[in-house]
Amino acid sequence: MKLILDEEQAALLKTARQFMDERSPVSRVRELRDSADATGFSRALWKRMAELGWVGLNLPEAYGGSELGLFELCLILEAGGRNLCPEPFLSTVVLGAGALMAAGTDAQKAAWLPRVAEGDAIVALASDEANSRYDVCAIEARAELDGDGYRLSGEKSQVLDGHVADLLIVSARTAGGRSDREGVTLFLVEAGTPGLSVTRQSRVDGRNAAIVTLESVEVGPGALLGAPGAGCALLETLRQRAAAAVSAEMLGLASAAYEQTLAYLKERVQFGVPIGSFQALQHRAARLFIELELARSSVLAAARAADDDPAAFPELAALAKARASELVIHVTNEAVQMHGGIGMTDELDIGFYMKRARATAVAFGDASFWRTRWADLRGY
Amino acid sequence: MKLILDEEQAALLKTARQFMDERSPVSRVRELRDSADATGFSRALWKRMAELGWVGLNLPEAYGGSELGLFELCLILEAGGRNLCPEPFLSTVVLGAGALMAAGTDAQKAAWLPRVAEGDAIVALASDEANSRYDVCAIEARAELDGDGYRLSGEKSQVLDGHVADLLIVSARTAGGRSDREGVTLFLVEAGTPGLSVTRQSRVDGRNAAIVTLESVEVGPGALLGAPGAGCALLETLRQRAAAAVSAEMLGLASAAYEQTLAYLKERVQFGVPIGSFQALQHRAARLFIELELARSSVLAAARAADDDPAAFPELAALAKARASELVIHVTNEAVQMHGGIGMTDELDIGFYMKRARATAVAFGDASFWRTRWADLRGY
Amino acid sequence: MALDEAFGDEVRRWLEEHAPRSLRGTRRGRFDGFWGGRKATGVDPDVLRWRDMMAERGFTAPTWPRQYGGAGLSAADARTLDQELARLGLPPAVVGFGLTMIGPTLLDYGTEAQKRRHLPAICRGEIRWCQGYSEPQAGSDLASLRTRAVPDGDAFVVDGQKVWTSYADLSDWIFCLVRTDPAAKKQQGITFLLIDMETPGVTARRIALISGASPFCEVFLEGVRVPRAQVVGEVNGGWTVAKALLGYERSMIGEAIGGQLATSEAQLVSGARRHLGAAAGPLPDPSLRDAIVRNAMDERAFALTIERARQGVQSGRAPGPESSIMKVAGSELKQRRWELAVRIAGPAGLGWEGPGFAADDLEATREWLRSRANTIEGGTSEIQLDILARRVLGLPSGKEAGR
Amino acid sequence: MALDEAFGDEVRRWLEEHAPRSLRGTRRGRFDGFWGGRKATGVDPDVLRWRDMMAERGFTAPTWPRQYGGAGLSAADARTLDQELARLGLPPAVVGFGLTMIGPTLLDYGTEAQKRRHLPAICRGEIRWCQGYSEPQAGSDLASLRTRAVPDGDAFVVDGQKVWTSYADLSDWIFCLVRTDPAAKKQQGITFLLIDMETPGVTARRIALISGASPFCEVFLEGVRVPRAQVVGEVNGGWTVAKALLGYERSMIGEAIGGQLATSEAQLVSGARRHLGAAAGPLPDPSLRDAIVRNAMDERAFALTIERARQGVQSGRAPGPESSIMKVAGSELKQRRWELAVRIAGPAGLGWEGPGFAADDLEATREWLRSRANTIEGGTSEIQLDILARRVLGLPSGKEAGR
Repeated sequence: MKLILDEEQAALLKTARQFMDERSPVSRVRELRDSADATGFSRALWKRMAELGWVGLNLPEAYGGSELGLFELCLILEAGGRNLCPEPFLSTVVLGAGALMAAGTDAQKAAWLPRVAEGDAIVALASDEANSRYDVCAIEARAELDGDGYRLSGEKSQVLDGHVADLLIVSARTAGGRSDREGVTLFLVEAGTPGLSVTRQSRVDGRNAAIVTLESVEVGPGALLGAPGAGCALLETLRQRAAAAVSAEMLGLASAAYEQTLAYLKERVQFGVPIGSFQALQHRAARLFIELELARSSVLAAARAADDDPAAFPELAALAKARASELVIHVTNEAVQMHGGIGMTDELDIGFYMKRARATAVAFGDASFWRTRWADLRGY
Repeated sequence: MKLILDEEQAALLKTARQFMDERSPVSRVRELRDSADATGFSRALWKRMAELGWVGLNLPEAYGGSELGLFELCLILEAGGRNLCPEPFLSTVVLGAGALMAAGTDAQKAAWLPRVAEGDAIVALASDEANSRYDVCAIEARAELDGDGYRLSGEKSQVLDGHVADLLIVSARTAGGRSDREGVTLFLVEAGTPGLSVTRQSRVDGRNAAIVTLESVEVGPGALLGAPGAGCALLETLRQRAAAAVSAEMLGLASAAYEQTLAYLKERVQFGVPIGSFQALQHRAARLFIELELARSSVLAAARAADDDPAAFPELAALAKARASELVIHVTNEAVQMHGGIGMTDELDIGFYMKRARATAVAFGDASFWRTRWADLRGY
Repeated sequence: MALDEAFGDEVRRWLEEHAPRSLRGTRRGRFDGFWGGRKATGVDPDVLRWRDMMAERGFTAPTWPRQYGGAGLSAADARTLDQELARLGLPPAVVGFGLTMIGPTLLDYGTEAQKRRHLPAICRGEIRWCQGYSEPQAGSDLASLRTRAVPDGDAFVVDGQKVWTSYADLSDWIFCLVRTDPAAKKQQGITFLLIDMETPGVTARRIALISGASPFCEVFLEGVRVPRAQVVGEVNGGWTVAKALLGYERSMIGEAIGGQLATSEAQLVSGARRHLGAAAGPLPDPSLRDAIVRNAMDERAFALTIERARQGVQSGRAPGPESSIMKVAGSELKQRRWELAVRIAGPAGLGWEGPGFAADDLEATREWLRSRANTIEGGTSEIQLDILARRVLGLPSGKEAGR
Repeated sequence: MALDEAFGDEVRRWLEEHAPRSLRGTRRGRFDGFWGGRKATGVDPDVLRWRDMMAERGFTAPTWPRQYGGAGLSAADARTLDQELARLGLPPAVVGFGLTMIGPTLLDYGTEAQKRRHLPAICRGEIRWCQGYSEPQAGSDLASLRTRAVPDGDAFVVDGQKVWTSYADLSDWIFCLVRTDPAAKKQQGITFLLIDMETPGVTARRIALISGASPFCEVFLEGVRVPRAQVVGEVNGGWTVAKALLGYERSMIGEAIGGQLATSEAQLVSGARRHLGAAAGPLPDPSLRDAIVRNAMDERAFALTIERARQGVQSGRAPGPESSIMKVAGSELKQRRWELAVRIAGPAGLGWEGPGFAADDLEATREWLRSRANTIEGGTSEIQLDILARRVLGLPSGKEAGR
């Protein structure tokens, strides 16, 4: 399995790093928060990313995409993670477009994917509910047959970018009870459909999320995404890809927090010497470096397997997400500690990293969840 | 709860420390091992300890004891633990005499306890089997009614001091299957009873243990210890006391290994300075010190509760054993690492501490076992 | 009947008769109470009445001498008093750094005039104190502080900046370290000063933390005139005073944490039951269950260690640099507890504010972020471990300058 | 067909036709094979035949130049060769420190005469080498070594003691660091010497470890005459040679551990099934289950990192002090693995030897004890972390002397 970048990939990563540093510094995240920006990211920047081909990276050429793999997308996400870039990659590209590609009809794909690739449509997955925790099948929202179509009722929680989504992919039960594997069905619900209401939520990482409430929302037969009752399997597939993708973001986040800390260790003087000359801090910094390198290999392997080795992908996704989740928490904890008091202030960026670290560590299953999954996959 | 020693207890501890240092240095453990001593401890020294009142410490005066508590016994065990003293406190005093006191008839007590207190009788608990792990009810040995008495068959494993025991307390099923809580019965079996055979085992810590095989061993009705079928509850009570007692031994062991390491850090010179001046080692040594102090409080509290606060004892025993078990492994690992290559050689004593640490950490339930027990006790 | 039992009986009767009913059963931690000071507003009249009756008898500082507003009690009687207060769930009548930090320091190092001026006011909660130690360039290396005090007649003129001063904006006086001899070796040119916050040139400004609003302030000192009579200890001898005070601070932090931890296991378990949807029986996530046990065991061991140290002091042992144990262990314990709380909450623990997040979870998330400072404030864990290694374990000093 | 494919096909046919059938499928780790040397006795004739046929083609040291006994293969072709050997489960034909340590060092620093004398003998496994670096007073601080070499005509006379010399008693030659200029600063008075173990004055004695018998020896050097021609590099310039060799050693240790770990997850799971009495399904002890997963994930991440580093080197990146990562992570991984193995065994893991203990458990217990040395030998973890911090992370040096 190839774990290093070829020339084109290295060039892509370089471009992405440069773009993120120039157009999306961390200060932008602070401004979005402090100005209580209604969108929470920049539509103009998203459009620009689409022009660079990043939004349609995984889509077929027929829909305006460039047919590259998750590996390439992960390079973009890693670069974005370094700067806490808030644009809707996870919601629109990984989950939204991913669901349409995996289960959409030709008509559904043709209707939405070109708009996605052009950066014009935001798609959100409205599946998790307030009590779902890490169980994708823990769904209580209901869909009742109503003539040709369905009526959807229920409440979805922390829907990523749900507040501005043009299209929501909604999960609801057509059969079974909470946590049953069978009976979950996915639906496409356009923004503005009567009965649909969206309330923005305020998260610790400042990232965009919303409560999506469905009160007898009527959808036609064309709204069905995939076979009725078979939604859980698709949700699991999506989660696995999303776990690998967010691990790449976490790798970028951890690397940047680490580099900032290393720089501070070299620069901050106490007792007449740079604090980085103290052996206890040196050893801890060295251990973080080792953890980073081990996580990097795991994330690269998972991303590669997503494209080239589907049999190995489930295990490697579990490995990447479990390691990256522990890594970001460890790195950001140490980053604050090594910065000392100043690291605790809102004035410094490190706090933003710590908060996003927590959100990503929890997203799509925490480390403990994925370790259990690994044991299941390995038969013990 | 009183967590410090009163004057008498301080004097007892001082005497015990002095005695152990003079009469039972670690070199004795090495000699016993290297000479493949058949007893594995010193009967003369045991007799001397009995004269000091340590063997009958917890027994009523009527049987030659001094009616002191587990707290006082723990002081002796801590002093012994510092020097890896191999005399049969756990088998004879805590388990053996403990079982007789808890469930013996007056006749049984009168027959054995005075001899125990005088240092003349060794008693062993022959209960665990090769597959028992940490389940005191996992017993497959069988006892069948035979006239007034019973016939015992089965195999017991790692019976502490079983190789020289004058009296064995044997568990066997009179009803139920492996791991059933009901149906285990305890019997007194004297050494030399036909059908009983004892094979000494060689353990990593050099401590004395034996396989005890019972082939249709006939015992009379007077051999029954406690009510038939009710042995598990007694075994659990004994384990709890033994866990607290061995935690005191572990505290001594950890303290001594730690002190030897601290001394080495001050004395060993590399790069022109004592290695104890390196901050990374200093911080690790300081963390060990913290762990030691936290464990010390836990062990003292458990021992005190055994005597004064039976309601609090189960939790505190769990606390003491869980903490002490992790402590001894952590301390001895660090002790070897900080000693470097020489710490790996059989020439140094540290290896003896590491091996005994492992055995004590596993004895009567490991840390994970006692954490689970804590959760059970606390209702979650 | 022994004398101390008589004291207990008398106090019990007095409290039962006079303590405000509205305050009974409201006791929480040792530091939840009336912080006092000239800027305190809107205080419940019962709280003031409680303060007055307790201060009257010297019970706000029970072990301090009577002439300075204390009750002159023995440690044993003070403990009896505290047990009787606890029995009725009564909060401390006055709390704050006056009682825990500067008061004990003045008792040891203050002039008679300083004691008479400041201690009674502290006992009555009339003056609220804050601590001016850290500076932007002087964190762990406290002795590298740069705030300068230049003699000018019978006063010093102080210029500089302090940081991490809790509630400076609500305090009346600040105790400060300042540099009076820039030529001397670091620790030797420092003086310990008491400064009235109303002196011209003193301003305080709050700092926002990663967990949101905070009580911490920056304090700017610009041409602040401070009479020489407000020096504690010797001019250029402030480091000795400062170290003694840090000892009080460390043991205070340890005890404070001990108090806060008492209910943590129950809270974590109930959080886990709520988030895992398991009303009774063993928690269905064994890994979380084990983590809760580890936390509970750590807390119990820590509480037992505080208790053991307390008994040791009572029986005549001097408290020493072992207080660093309490600081390191207690602060990390608190961090692990909140880390675990947010782990238990899972996705529900990602809220910053409503809607869609439970109040308990929102609190846990803020506390988790706030707790990251526990191992930094009051002397970082690294500094505490250095102190432990050198002063308690006797390990030789490295060649790093100044430590 | 590309050239390298042609090479692969040719090698495959050659191996399939000629490689001893008895050795096929016996491949274990990279260091399980024929260690060679004059003292090797009772060696299986097939092993010798295999050695001969491989050495004949230069395949025991495939990337070394042909004139020194190698095959002059590119890294890619060497990898192809290894893949073909792996396909048939064939062990390396010769293993040892000659191939992994002193050989590469001589290629870089040896004289032409030294290369011609020693390299072909290494390739044929005729001479077994051991390493004489550490001394009782020179562990982590290797440069403080005291073994002295005093010039005497065209030779040096060596006196001193080495320790931790693996298999010194079975080796023919030793490569040694000795002090040739006691007046110079530590690193500058050291010379790298090759010594025939049969020279009068050399004796080796085994060391017993806490895990029992060991391959480690003490080597005593008393008045040992070593010709000057056996100096590698410059007199007093041995430190440069030594550091290069330590780099080979670290990457060798990392790779060796990578190989040993491949089967660990399956072994741990089967151990847990045996000890928990759970033949199938999820392991009934969730805490052990999680620990096994952590171990397996650590190992996978480690193996992937070794593979990534290998690919980096193949694509032209120079290997650097990052090998310290492999040493630290690999050795601790191995320790955790055996720690976990004994934890799984529980009481059954307390055996030193039979009766009453299973062979697997006895092995695990010895390996657990033995593994405690992994973070000491070949440069302690502490030293590796120092190297990482300074050379890779660029953190400033502390004031400690000499590091």
